[in-house]
Amino acid sequence: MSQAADAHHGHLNSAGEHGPHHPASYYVKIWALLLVLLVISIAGPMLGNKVLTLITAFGIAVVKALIVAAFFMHLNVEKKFVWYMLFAMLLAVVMFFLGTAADVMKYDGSHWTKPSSYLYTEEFKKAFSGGEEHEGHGSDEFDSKALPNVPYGETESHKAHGSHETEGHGLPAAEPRHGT
Amino acid sequence: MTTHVAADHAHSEGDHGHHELSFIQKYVFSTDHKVIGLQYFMTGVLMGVLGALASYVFRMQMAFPGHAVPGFGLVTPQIYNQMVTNHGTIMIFWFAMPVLIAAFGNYLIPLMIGCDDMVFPRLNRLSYQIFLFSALLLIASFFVPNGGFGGAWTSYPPLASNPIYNQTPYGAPMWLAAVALEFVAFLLGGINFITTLMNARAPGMKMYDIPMVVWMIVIASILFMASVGPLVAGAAMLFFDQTLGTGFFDPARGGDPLLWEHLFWFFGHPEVYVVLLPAMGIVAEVLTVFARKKLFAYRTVLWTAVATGVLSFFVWAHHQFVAGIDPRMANIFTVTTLLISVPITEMSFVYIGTLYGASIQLSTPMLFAIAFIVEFLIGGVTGIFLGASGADIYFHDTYFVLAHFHYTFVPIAVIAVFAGVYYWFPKMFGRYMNDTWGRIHFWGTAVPFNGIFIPLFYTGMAGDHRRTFNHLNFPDLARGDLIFWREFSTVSLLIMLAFQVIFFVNFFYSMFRGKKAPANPWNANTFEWVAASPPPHGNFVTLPHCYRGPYEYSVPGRSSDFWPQNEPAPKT
Amino acid sequence: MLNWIILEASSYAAQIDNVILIIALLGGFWLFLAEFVLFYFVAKYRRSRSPKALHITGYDHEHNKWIHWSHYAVIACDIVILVFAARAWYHVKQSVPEHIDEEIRIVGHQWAWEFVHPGADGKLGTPDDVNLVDELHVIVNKTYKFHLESADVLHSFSIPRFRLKQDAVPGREIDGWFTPTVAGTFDVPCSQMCGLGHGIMGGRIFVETEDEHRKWLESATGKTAAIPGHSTGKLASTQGRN
Amino acid sequence: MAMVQPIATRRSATGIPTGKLAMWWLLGSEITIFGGLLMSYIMMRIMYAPWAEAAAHTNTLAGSINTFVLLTSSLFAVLAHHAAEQKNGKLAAFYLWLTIGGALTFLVVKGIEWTNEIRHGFTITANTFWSFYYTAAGLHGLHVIAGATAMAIVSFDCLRGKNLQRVELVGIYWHFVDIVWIFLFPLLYIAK
Repeated sequence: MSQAADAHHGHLNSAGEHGPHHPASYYVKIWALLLVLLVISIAGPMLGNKVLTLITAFGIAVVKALIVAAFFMHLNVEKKFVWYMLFAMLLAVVMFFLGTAADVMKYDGSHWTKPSSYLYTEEFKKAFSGGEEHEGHGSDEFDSKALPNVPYGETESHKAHGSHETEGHGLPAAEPRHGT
Repeated sequence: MTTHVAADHAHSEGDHGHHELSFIQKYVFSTDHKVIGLQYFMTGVLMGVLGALASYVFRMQMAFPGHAVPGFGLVTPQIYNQMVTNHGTIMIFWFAMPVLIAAFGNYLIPLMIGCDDMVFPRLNRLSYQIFLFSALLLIASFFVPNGGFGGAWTSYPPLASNPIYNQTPYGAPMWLAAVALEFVAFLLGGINFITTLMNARAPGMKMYDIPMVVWMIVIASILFMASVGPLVAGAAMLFFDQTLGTGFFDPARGGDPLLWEHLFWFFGHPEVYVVLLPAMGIVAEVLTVFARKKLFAYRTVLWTAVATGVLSFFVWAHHQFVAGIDPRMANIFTVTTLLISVPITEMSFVYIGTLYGASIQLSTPMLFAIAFIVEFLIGGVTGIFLGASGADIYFHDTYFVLAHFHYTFVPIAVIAVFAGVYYWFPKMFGRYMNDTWGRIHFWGTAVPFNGIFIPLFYTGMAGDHRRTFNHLNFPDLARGDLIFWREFSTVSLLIMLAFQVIFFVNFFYSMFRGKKAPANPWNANTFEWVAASPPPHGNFVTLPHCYRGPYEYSVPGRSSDFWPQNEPAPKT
Repeated sequence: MLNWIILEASSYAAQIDNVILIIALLGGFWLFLAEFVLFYFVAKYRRSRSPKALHITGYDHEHNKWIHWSHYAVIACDIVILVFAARAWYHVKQSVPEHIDEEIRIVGHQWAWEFVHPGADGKLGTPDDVNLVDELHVIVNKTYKFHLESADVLHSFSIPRFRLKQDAVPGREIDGWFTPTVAGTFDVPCSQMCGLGHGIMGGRIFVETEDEHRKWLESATGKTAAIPGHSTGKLASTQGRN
Repeated sequence: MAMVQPIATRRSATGIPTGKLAMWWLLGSEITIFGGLLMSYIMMRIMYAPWAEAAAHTNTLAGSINTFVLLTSSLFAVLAHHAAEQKNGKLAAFYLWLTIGGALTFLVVKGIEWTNEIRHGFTITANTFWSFYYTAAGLHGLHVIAGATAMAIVSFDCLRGKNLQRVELVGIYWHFVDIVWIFLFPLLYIAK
């Protein structure tokens, strides 16, 4: 009843009002379990198996997160509503992923391709196969002072950046994979 | 039960002793929810006036291109874009949201659920201060070199992300920072609203006893919270693109402009319902009081609102049908979009059903409430054209879209707000607003409003596309009938704006000189009318106890036609 | 349906207009019904005529049915609309006709359209391509497939008289098609905010008969407008700062 | 400005104390913020397989140390809560300071790691992988700083035996920061 619930919550009775009281050692044990999981997740990729890496890395991340949420955040003794709320928020994010992935996560689709993504991938590979210097991409220097303060008219024509667009990046002349 | 009330009472006496506060403490740094609500209201309305002035400038340019706008001067493309962009941004983020959610929410939630303040008064004040700062930041962005941002309120990259393209190296990041700060303010405010409703309800107030406007504001806050997160992250990404030169949205560096469109509209569509629901709530209150009738199927209204909110997370890509998304996805989003018409239709029918067998008094707030339903129905039906993928190919980014969403947003943010202001004014200031001038203001608002946007449906169908500086640059659009209707629309806007002067005069005059109002001038049921008008700090002398739902009007067998929520049932 | 406001000049314009007509009829019917009932109630239940209101919860079946049948009516209407809309969508956006007469390339720039015509050999990417700014020449009743790109920011390729609209997204190449059915000269505005010159960015499409087109092609060949950095599908935007 | 708590704050119709309820909603909104960013990252990470080469340059050792540090500081946070439940304000403050120590260690390790990476040319603009790397870790780092600040404020109240229920609130927030890192760690460091 809300009448009963309206009784004044003092300053202190809110902390630890519900849920079992565990000795401190209980939390240390959970912490030890988390550390074991951490070691597994670091060791997993060393085996070199891709599927195993995914399982050890992300499966264990989920397990770790759930353990922290349940036992450290005390969601195990919290009202069920809180689980539902947090889970609903996660669902919203997953919904975002599902609606967006069809466009953002793919190189091509029904009647569209991303030529620049092919190019980007090619270039990226090249930059990393070319040794440790990372000339291609690592060399961009951040130069925010060079922000243009051009009056209307100077960049009005696309000539200005149209021409340096091809040189500036040293793009390979290779035609990307798309039909003409 | 009574002991609790007494205990509450004792506390309120002890807590809020009558020590004098200075003006600054009382009105600038107050933590009182009513003062903060009014601060939000005034700031929001001021920003709304700014947005309306922007619309005056660009509507004049649309109708009379090339002529200097009286009182402003010649409109260049840069000024035009800046005006259009900031009109949209201001009206949604700095007018509709603060007034509908923050102002009414702050003012009404504690009063209507029968407690003395929001649960976190200082968080509340912080939220307003962040909001105020964001508004000032936005205004400041007009005055930096190269002017304010002009890339439309959707701020699609790469136009928004690269100063080479948008020509506003300072205006664009400032605009973005202002919007992001505004989100933070509303996140804080939203947490406060939600927690207040969940925890601080009057004893006895159960789920279905909560006034609809409170429900709607809280549901809207939850929607906002769940949808805005990705955009906050996206704003950080875009901000880095603008200022540091990262490539999140730059295709040449692996980014994707469509990612921003998704981030934006994933928020942008629920945002429509974030502002719609509070307006629906205000109308529910006004409608029931002046129809002296119980809200038809309270639970249906509540659950259709929830259903609308949930569905709104599945429909966002209908804003992007022709924006380059995979055409197969458009089919899914058409289905979900059309589905959302089910709860919205049901909600509208419930409101109309409430009037069945009623006893309607056409006071000023009631006129606005009815006008809301009338106009919003048009806005809702024209939305189907845009949600249906096939028709949207043509209508996308035309004036038809513009007319459609103004037919939803103007009823929401203007007409429903006026209904709420005329209705709660006696509570806020203890005086009535002048009813005659209110009626004149009503007709001067509701009629010219149609004059503005019905012609725009027509020009949109004829191919006028949005955000165009001068349609005469396009030979096909330099047609006599289109030119006439553009001018007609602008003239209607001028008339509508002129009539708003009446409102402001009436508002400020009545604030000081209006007829004194009693605590419950409309014979309404909800808790806010139990408190004195205007309510003192701490709201209630005795914190009320809730015995019944908020809409028990004209209950058979009672002599009076209303039955306040705090009145105990007679002993049988 | 919109022919009286704006000409239907492509093969699928009438289909899209039909979708609009269907929605207008179905939506319009319910809109007028709802508005009529609303005004009727407001008139009938004025306080002067109806001093005492009824007390209706709205939960009993007798009253509830008036609300709940709307579910079925709305869903039925939605399905009809969906069928028409999805068919039009599939026809225009998801499929390309088997027989394509010519392919063209369209590149959006700040603030002009670049139209690459295939020239006499009918193939893109050959030296005789005719490359024009803001001018697109097509033959009436031929089917064209276009490859749409953008060199800098988002643009939207829109021919209102064809009921055609497609955003040009930097980094993407988006395909589409159209078949003009009426000869004439029409606007090709950009309908997506693209910066300062958005309001002046508009090309013209010249829908010609075969004879006219041949004459134009002869006069235009070799006079290709030089558009620096014009895209041949290589790459759209780069951040100018790098 | 001294302010008296309104009655509203002390009501609890749900049975969840108001502060805690607000904290859950705050975390709900944080989930969508981090969720949006990480989903964007995951989409691109899956699409661009070669990003693995860039990810190979992240410092797994630093990441592992930081995971260990955060997990341990979470333990201290929960022990602080435990102490607060026993109304032992001094002990709670002690554990909170240990937690803050964890936060500072985390930031120091992060600082060393970033310095090293930037010296090798992996700046935020180097490429979009690194943009995501710095943005996600930076946003998380801001939360670490915010959490540490909040804990410092609460710890002073604890010493005076005031507002002990807030230990649990900052604790919950801190565990959330920990959980975010638990996901960032495999996403940015391990998956290669």
